[in-house]
Amino acid sequence: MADHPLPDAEVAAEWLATMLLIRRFEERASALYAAGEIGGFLHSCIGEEAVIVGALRALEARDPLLSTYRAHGHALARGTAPGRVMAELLGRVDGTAGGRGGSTHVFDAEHGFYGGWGIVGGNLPIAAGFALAADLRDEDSVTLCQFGDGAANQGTFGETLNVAALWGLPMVFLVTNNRGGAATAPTERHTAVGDLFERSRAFGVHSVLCDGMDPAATFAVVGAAVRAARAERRPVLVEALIHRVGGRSAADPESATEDEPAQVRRRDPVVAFGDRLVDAGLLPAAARTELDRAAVATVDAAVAFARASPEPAPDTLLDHVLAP
Amino acid sequence: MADHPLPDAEVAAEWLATMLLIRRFEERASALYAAGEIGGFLHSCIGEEAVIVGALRALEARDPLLSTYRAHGHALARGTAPGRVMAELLGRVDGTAGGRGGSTHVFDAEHGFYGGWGIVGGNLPIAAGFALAADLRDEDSVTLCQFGDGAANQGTFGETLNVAALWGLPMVFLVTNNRGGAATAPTERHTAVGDLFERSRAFGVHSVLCDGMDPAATFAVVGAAVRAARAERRPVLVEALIHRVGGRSAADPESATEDEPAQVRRRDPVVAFGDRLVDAGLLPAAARTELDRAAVATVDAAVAFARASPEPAPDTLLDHVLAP
Amino acid sequence: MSRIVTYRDALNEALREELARDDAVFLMGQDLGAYGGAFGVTKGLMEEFGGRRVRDTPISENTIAGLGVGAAMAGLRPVVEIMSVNFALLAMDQIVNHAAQVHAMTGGAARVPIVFRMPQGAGGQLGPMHSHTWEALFLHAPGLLVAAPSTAADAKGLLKTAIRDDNPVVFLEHERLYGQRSGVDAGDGLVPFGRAIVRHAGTDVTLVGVSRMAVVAWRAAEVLAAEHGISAEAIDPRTLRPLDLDTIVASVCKTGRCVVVEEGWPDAGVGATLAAALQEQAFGALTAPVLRVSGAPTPMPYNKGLEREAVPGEAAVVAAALDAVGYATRRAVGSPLARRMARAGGATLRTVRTEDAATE
Amino acid sequence: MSRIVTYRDALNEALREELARDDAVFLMGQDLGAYGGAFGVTKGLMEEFGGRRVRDTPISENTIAGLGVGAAMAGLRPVVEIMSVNFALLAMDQIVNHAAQVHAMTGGAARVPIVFRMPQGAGGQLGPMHSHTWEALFLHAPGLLVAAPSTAADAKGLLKTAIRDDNPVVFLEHERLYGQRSGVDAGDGLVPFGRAIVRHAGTDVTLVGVSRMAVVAWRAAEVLAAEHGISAEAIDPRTLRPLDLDTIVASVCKTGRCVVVEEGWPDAGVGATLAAALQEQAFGALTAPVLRVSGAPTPMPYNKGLEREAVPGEAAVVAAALDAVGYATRRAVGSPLARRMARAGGATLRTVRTEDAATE
Ligand SMILES: Cc1ncc(C[n+]2csc(CCOP(=O)(O)OP(=O)(O)O)c2C)c(N)n1
Ligand SMILES: Cc1ncc(C[n+]2csc(CCOP(=O)(O)OP(=O)(O)O)c2C)c(N)n1
Ligand SMILES: [Mg+2]
Ligand SMILES: [Mg+2]
Repeated sequence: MADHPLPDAEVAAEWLATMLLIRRFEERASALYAAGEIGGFLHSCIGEEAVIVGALRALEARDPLLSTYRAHGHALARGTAPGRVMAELLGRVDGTAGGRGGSTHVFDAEHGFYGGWGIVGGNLPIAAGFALAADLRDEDSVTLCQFGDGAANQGTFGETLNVAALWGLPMVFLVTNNRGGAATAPTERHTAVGDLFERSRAFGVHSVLCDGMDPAATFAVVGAAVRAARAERRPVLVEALIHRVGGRSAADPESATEDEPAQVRRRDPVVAFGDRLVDAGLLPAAARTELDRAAVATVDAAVAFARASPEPAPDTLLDHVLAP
Repeated sequence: MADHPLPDAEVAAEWLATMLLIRRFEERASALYAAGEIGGFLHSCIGEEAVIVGALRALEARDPLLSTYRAHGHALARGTAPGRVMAELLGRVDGTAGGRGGSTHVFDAEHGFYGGWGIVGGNLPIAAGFALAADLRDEDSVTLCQFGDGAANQGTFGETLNVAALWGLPMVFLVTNNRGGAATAPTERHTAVGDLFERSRAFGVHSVLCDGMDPAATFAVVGAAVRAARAERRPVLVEALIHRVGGRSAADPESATEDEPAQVRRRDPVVAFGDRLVDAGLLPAAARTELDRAAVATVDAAVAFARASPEPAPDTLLDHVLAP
Repeated sequence: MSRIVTYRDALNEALREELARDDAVFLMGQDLGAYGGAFGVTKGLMEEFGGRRVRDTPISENTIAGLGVGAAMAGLRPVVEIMSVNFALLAMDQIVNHAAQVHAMTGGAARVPIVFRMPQGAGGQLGPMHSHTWEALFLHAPGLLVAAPSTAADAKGLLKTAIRDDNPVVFLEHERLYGQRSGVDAGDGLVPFGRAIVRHAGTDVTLVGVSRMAVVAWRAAEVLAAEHGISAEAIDPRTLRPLDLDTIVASVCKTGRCVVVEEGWPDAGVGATLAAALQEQAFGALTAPVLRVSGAPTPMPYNKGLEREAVPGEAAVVAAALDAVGYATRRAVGSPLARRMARAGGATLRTVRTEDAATE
Repeated sequence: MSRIVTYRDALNEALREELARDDAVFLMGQDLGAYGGAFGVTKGLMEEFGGRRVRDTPISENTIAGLGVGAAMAGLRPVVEIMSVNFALLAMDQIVNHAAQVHAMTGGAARVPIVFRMPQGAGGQLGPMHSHTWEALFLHAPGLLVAAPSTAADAKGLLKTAIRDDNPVVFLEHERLYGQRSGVDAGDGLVPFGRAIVRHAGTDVTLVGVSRMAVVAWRAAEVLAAEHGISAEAIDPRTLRPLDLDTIVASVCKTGRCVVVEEGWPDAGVGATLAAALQEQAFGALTAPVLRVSGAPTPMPYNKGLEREAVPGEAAVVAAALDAVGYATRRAVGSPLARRMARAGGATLRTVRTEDAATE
């Protein structure tokens, strides 16, 4: 983790603030889900704050981003108002999709975030389509397509990598490899070759590994990939190794210090990054606490905004089935 | 080509006889197609006689075989009566599918030949299903699945290789790589990585190359693959390099000798293998001519059989839509 | 002797009994082994029958379906679970181009005795990629049998029949029914395909409901009797191919009116198929058009209220039945909402509204 | 001034003109560049517009469709060619789960202005994996527009309209029509969606034919006039979503009878959709049931005679029209063949046969 240099203090604080916002947002969303205020599916980004913030900070504002059903954090890090994301989770008219998409389909074109997709592997070709559009319009944007290791077993993985390499599409595939799909099944029951970056090379897509629990490492590796894709008009695959992270308290620097072993602390990306900034003298401990308080306050406001937003009217049911 | 030993004289003669049968059959089929006696599609195995015979002779009778829309030769080499294959091409009731499948869907379960498939890449998972069935029944058969290089860009390629490796399915994937799909487009317009055997390894499937224009080479390499799959319960991929072969006369040892350069002769697998057998003293030149005459006679009889077979009656249209 | 069990447990029993009865039967799907299935239908089966016969798969729907087709051609009886009907679109090539056609295209030489189990249906706020009701997509293809049970006994009995049938079967389970309890008889409990069942006998109007809508139609029949003095006959076809059209035609010849209730989309839907066939077969007997109450022609919205609005409920069925019974006009013209739906959904008006019927 | 051109060339002109008019338009598909397309529709376009805008693709249908969806969301107007409608099953996830739903599921924030061109139809003996007619599969999904032109002018005009529309369009070209010649006017030649056209005016019976069946219905109308003294009105809806139901209803209110002709399978088909809607909308006007003449419910056989038998021809349409005009019984019972088809195809009787109508 220490291999990759930290950014300067201001940038580092912004990263931590965003990671904390994602964590606090997801914790609150889980609570609202448990209470029945959010329905359907809720896929949490807890534990993925580092890979999200590290990767997204390596993008320019004009670079399109596509993610999966686990995408609240991507919208938040891209700059979507937390209230609009929360309103979507609550199914309200001020949600990013007017309450029609829900947690799975967060969407915010204004911030270059093109979903929020529910079919495992389905977002890969669509992301490649964004890259193709940039290419055809001679724009220099790079499309970032994030997906889980489970998607690497879908046909679209090989098909899209092949065509991206063949056509030199300016895009970065970011695999968040938590060595498992869905609720339970470990990688060993999904694939004979665990290394996705090997698979990628066989399709002609250059690939690299990174530590997805470290925002600085992710920033450095994804940043290099984005630069290569932009300059050389070719796809790159980044395999970010991540692991699951436990419950709520892990994000809370104060409550966590007491009863959790150092090892667990280090495994939590939000805690670990905060610790590191404090240790490196980039952030006073008090400022860290303040950032967390601000995140909580932002989430409070987001929930209030979402709750105040109306439900869509029943007679709007058929709106947007067809574009006018 | 000379790297791989020839079989003994009797076996070698049978191989050449089968290659000649395929060639003569396909030539006749092309003529009937040009004359309008065969409709729809006709995909010829001309030029693939070596890879077909070499690979199929490496199988046991109990080993299931699946091919593509280019499959007359596979049926013939597996032992299906040529008359039944020709009757299928003519759409007659004595055809292998009663005239319902046509050239694309030749099928003969009695000889372990399970099609004849029209969707590029569609036969891979089905073949894996045969291997899975053998595995579940503790049978020691190995399934051979043949397909073209174009199919390696379909999603089913990666999906099937992954699951075959994961589950240790006893099967051999045989890619006939003619560096192109469909009528025209060369590999360079389809894939960034021409080496399919590399791609295969990335999915955990061991792979080997062979010269698909040489039946002895193909026999040796596919034979080793089949033995490994049978003994070790795992898939193997064989990439057979082949090239297209010209028109009719190439198969005819007499007419070909006069006006064709030696290089063209060598590129035709049927001529080259016949030359080699004669040169090696395994086959007298007269016997070679006799084998060719016999092939022509067999094809004549097949055409007569097919023409004598009735058309399916119109009121059978809905037969076989559902099994009873 | 009848026990009360959930639809989920009834399916589990069917799978367990068929796995025990016939070595050729095996299950494949995502997370159906150790985890017991996304909806818990396969709980305990991996422990009982082992990981070879109750097999977790990678996320590769088309290939898993194709593996099943091959294994079925080789003589096994695979039961493939697709975690949600929406994911079946990834496997349409193997299901429709392959499974449905192999028997015919080999002139009867090969058979594909496979069951594709697919949870379907709205009500869980799972949004536009996990909530649809797609009997019609499969019904369109002639080589597929299609079953859509609405009770625990039918879930069990039809699944067992499906597994024993020599044709590919698309077996559609409704996600909102998994927890519903009803009686299941002792014994093998086989339910034949192609036999509709009258859930509520009546003489004024026939209600045909498919999948969960069979339950809705049945309840609507009770409401019609209790609150409107109308005697409705509620029929559950149970399987759509083969379809027991005779039972429905006989009912319509008696009642002269019919409302078809489907959760799926109206255009090229199951309701259209039934309406078309009924007016062909019972034209002279009909005193009102066959009306359809269909799922709204829209991707399923996440919002709870919109989702509820998109799915037919008892009230809509009751209203349509009243329309049918009170039908007196020569030509009903759609209401503004009906006209909107016609634009969004193409040809279809969801139902003739009472107010329009009243204007003439 | 009208020129006589083939349907193929009309499509080529539409593509050329739209490529020239709008930089956002580009084409993708297998062998459509250097080779000019499997059916020659894109001949010369790669030479004219270059390989970036007329793009050959690998054999990866689902991903090519998805590339189109992404490019469309990004503001381009892709025209994706799927070489045969059968291969579209591989891309159903991108077409139905994605293209059709993106606009609704983003609350209108994203648009997907894409055209999926697909050759369809039997008659070339291409067998069970290359010959089907699947308007209904796409019509089922509410977010898709569906066009099925039957003349050169409509091929050109509807394709141009499709490219300019902001919705995903499934554009179904009939393989047997590519070589047919008919008049195309000078000018931009745009044909609006949702406007049916009366090909042959009449007063006794309405014939609605879809895709190539519009031609068959038209010819049947001529035969009915010449040989049977029956005045048939032949209507070509041209697009199925939006559907110009008003024109058809108006005709049926005039004639009192209707025969729908489709090459596709009957269950959950286009004919069922129209029959259901017509009996809803024109119940009182109908003097006979809406009859369907559909493709036989079977995978398409290779054999020429069987293939011909599987596809509706003029004679079947004429027979059905005569049945409709002579309809006098209260309940028609299917002939043995019709009953067979009902078993194979589920609910559907292809047509009420004359002999049955005569028995009562
Ligand atoms: C086509 C398809 N199949 C199955 C699912 C159900 N499903 C949702 S999440 C998931 C696991 C995905 O694993 P992975 O891609 O590794 O992502 P992770 O959840 O680990 O981030 C599955 C199988 C789906 N959404 N789409
Ligand atoms: C899914 C699908 N897409 C497209 C086609 C049309 N098609 C038939 S053969 C062919 C080329 C296949 O190339 P390859 O696999 O290399 O086989 P080859 O003909 O070279 O033996 C194509 C594209 C098809 N049959 N199926
Ligand atoms: Mg994962
Ligand atoms: Mg090839």
